[in-house]
Amino acid sequence: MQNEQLVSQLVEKFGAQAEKVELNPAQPALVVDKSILVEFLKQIKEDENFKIDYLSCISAVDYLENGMEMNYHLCSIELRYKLTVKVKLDREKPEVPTIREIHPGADWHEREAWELFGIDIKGHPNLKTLLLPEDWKDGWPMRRDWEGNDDFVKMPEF
Amino acid sequence: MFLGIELPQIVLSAIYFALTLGVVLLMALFLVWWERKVSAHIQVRFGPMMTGKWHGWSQTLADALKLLQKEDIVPRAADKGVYFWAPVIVFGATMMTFVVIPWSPRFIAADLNVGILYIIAITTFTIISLLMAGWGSNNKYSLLGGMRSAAQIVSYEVPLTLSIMGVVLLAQSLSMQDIVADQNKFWNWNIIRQPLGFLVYLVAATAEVNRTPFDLPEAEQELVAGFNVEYSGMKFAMFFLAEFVNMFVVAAIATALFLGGWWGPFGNESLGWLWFVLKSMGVVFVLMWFRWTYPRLRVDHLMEFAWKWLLPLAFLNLLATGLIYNLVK
Amino acid sequence: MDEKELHIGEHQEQDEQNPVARELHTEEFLVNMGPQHPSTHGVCRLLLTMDGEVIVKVEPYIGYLHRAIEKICENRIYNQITPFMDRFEYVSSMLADWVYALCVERIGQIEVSPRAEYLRVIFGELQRIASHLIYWGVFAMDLGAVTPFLYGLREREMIMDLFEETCGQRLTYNYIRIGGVSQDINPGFEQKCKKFTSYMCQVLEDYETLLNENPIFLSRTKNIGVAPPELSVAYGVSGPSLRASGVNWDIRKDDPYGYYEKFEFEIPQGKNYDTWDRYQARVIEMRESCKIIEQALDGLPEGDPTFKMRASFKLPEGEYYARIESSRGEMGCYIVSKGEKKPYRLKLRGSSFNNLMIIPEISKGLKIADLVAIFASYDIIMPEVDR
Amino acid sequence: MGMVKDFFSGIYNLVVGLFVTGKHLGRHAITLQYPKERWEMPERSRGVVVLLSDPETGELNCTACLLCMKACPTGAIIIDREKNPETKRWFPTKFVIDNTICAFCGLCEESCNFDAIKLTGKYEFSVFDQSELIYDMDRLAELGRDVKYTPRKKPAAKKAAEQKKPPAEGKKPDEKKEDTAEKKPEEKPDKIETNPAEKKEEKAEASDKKTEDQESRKPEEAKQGDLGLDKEEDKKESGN
Repeated sequence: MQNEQLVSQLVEKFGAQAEKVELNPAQPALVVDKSILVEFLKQIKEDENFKIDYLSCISAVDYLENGMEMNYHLCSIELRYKLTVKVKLDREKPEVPTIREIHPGADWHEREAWELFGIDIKGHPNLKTLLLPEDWKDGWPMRRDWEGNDDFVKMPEF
Repeated sequence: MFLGIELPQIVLSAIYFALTLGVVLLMALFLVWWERKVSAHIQVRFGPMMTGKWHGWSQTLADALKLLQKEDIVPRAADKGVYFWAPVIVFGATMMTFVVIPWSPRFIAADLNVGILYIIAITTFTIISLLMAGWGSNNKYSLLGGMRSAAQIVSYEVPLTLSIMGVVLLAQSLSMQDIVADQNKFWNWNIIRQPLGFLVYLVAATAEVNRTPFDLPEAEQELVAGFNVEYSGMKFAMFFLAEFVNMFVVAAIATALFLGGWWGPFGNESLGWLWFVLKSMGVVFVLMWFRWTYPRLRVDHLMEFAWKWLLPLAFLNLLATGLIYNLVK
Repeated sequence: MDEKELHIGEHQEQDEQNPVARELHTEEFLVNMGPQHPSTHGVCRLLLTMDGEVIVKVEPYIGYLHRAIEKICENRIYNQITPFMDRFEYVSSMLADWVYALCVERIGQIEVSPRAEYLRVIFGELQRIASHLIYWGVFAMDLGAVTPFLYGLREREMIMDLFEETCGQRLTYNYIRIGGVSQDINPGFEQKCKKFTSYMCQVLEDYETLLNENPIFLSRTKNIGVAPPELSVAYGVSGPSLRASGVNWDIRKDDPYGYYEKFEFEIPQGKNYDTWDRYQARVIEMRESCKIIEQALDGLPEGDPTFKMRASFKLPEGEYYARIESSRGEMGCYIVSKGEKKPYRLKLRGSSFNNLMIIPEISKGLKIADLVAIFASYDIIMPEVDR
Repeated sequence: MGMVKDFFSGIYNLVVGLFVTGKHLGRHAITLQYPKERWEMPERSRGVVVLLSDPETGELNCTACLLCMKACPTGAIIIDREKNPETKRWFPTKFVIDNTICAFCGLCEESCNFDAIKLTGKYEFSVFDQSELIYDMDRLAELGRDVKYTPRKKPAAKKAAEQKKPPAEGKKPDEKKEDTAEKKPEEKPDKIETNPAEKKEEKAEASDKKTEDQESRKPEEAKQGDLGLDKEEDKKESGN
């Protein structure tokens, strides 16, 4: 399986800093420490063996007491690899470096993560509201513990 | 002679002009309806069908009534004077051109000896009013629209005039009636004698009336509605009617200059006005057809086209006409 | 706002070196293109810094159509989410349904019956044609030709009729469900569908004579908004727009889902990477879609395509990022399931979201009319951006 | 030379374009004159929601099982119900559909086992006041009077007719649970089930038999309890 090779190669290359996660055979995933995130993405983009140059999506997930997570869904246009890179974040002070330099398309995805989850994107020059109203003051709405504001109507529970 | 009564020329002119005005306003209403019908049928729709039972014939009347009742909104930051006068001028200027339209051998308000020059001068007023509307509205889209129309006129007015010059050269006169009278046979119509001139005129005239593919001043998809973004109610209606009357005017001039005016196809003088209107409507239809077929040019492409293609062609036409005319003489 | 002022300041400095500009005291001005504008395709606001007709800078402002679908979906059981997917991307909602169903199926390891997969392909490709028809019409309309829009809608209505007959709706189908489709097709559907595809191929020829060689159309599209492959990939542009940039990338082929491996079709690629190529890529894709539909109709297996889920089932724990080739590009759905009735996290990736990001980059120095053409050529659909 | 050639081919193509639109000029319009002519809605069309009633007795088919209310993704359905003390059957006392938030997704129709609720091809329900879009039970029943439908399975109606107890047609609440009907929940660990019994009209004839099957299977299924229908159901739920 192509994808398994990829992961084992990556784990070999980055050692302890890139840890493999078993999720789905079709979708290899690695947990990467946020300190080497930028370097990691840069290397897999430039390395001839991987060429992971296409960023599909960035999704932040709030796991409450288990902290937060940024998921970078990447793939390689030429070699058809797929890879999910996960970064674990501290929920009290979520911070992650920006990857705009490597993938300019990450710009709005990062802004979205900032405005909906309150994840501080270090080095992002343009952290302002993207989807929410400019005068939004009711916190980070996509966090699981968000209580809602006055306009928020919950679906009735059955 | 009017209805058998001998009248002084000035009164006669006034009557003709008033008649023309009435006819033309009705014509404008008709043209609006017709345009909607043509566009609808090209687009496999029906267009207005309800108002007035028969194919929605009174739809424009209803629309005009609606526009009359509408609140007259003036933007607070507008330059009030300029804003107010723009539609008046465009409407007035359009009406003024009808003075020299030769409907039939006798039916012309004033057969000026500089008729065609007069028309070229008067139609330019339209652009001034568009510029005024663009500036006076104090809206960025309007301003861009007004500026576009000003930029545009410099490009197309030159080939337009040059294409007309060929006709003038053949007729040896600037008077509209003389030009028409010159084309007494079908093979003498100027469209046969100088098709290139007609082509250049048609293209430049489309630009003159700001219709697609040259509707840059009001480019709906770029400038929303261009110079008339801020206009509503009757002022908007005046712009709108003026556009359609203008379309008729350029078609009428095309008829007079190139399509034999009031001459019938067999060189007959009878029913001159009918032939004239029919031919003009034909040209109007072609203009409508253009509009519902072509995309819009970009503003710099229009200038490029006018200077690089239309102008040389117009010169070529003028040169050829002059040479051949001298040879034949 | 301070940033904008800074920006203008920069250019004024440049202007001072330009004698004409110094003498005339020209000045850049800001134009708000949108949120209500005929050619922003929904409510997108582009803040343009203009130097006369020339664009100096474009700043998109989005979020006017934000409906918090991701948040809503976190509070719905899995079966209830498909109607929201229809609204996530209402111009090709069949495909939006599909990506969600695909994601849940991959997490839950649900088998889909072959007939359902074939029907999905048929309806997905019909939807792609319908979406491209709108694109074709709107693109022409944004260049000033209104008539093609009506022609495009006319053909699209035929597809809508096929959809309505099968699933009862014309826009928000709720047809592709988890594990299958909601209803089997009516008898006689195949014939109607075949009739449509052969008609479509004829009509496309008409379309091409109307626009493809038109010198005005060519002058408006050729060499306008060139997006080189590296730039497109870096910005995450996807779909026909990416292929027009000369990148051979189609998720249907390169990361197959459904039964797309079984069908033969071409992937058009651009050579000049400009607006014209983006237009042409979609027109060719319509033909290819017709081909796929015909193949799928020929091979349509018997069986039962429907699959009813228990009213509120629990999806096993897991997470997956599913992606499909929607009519605009890569449409993604990322679900984190914690073994509950409701998704723990659902993230949607609309292709227009990334496609919109590249527009400011490639429209600098062009005219406002070109910006309209570029915006239309990327086929931006705002609900997909704002979600 | 190239330029001249371009020029002429340009003119040629412009004229060709004119012919394409000109060709359409003579064609007949494809649009309908709406208020006069109407599109015939397909059978599966999902328009306004109605409540169906038994054509013989005129009673609503609804048994107030609340399945549609639970299936509704927008919470547009509100049902209050009561138990008929004589027959021990539930019947709706209030059935409100809020058409301002209804998404016309058809999930309520699919969840219903008694042909009680249906999305019909009816449209044109514009009103001047938004509050008029909230349809109550009478309105919904009225709208459903002329709607034809193939009864899928109507044991309730039959039984009611036999027992001649008109007010409460429908099954007991317990019965409703099974009708959402997973056949063999135990076999699949991921708790995802097909339900062929839910097939539509084609299987109408076979439907009675199937219902019986389901009834016999009822007790085990009720224990499964992951239908989302739990004991709170006995409480009256006022919905939103």
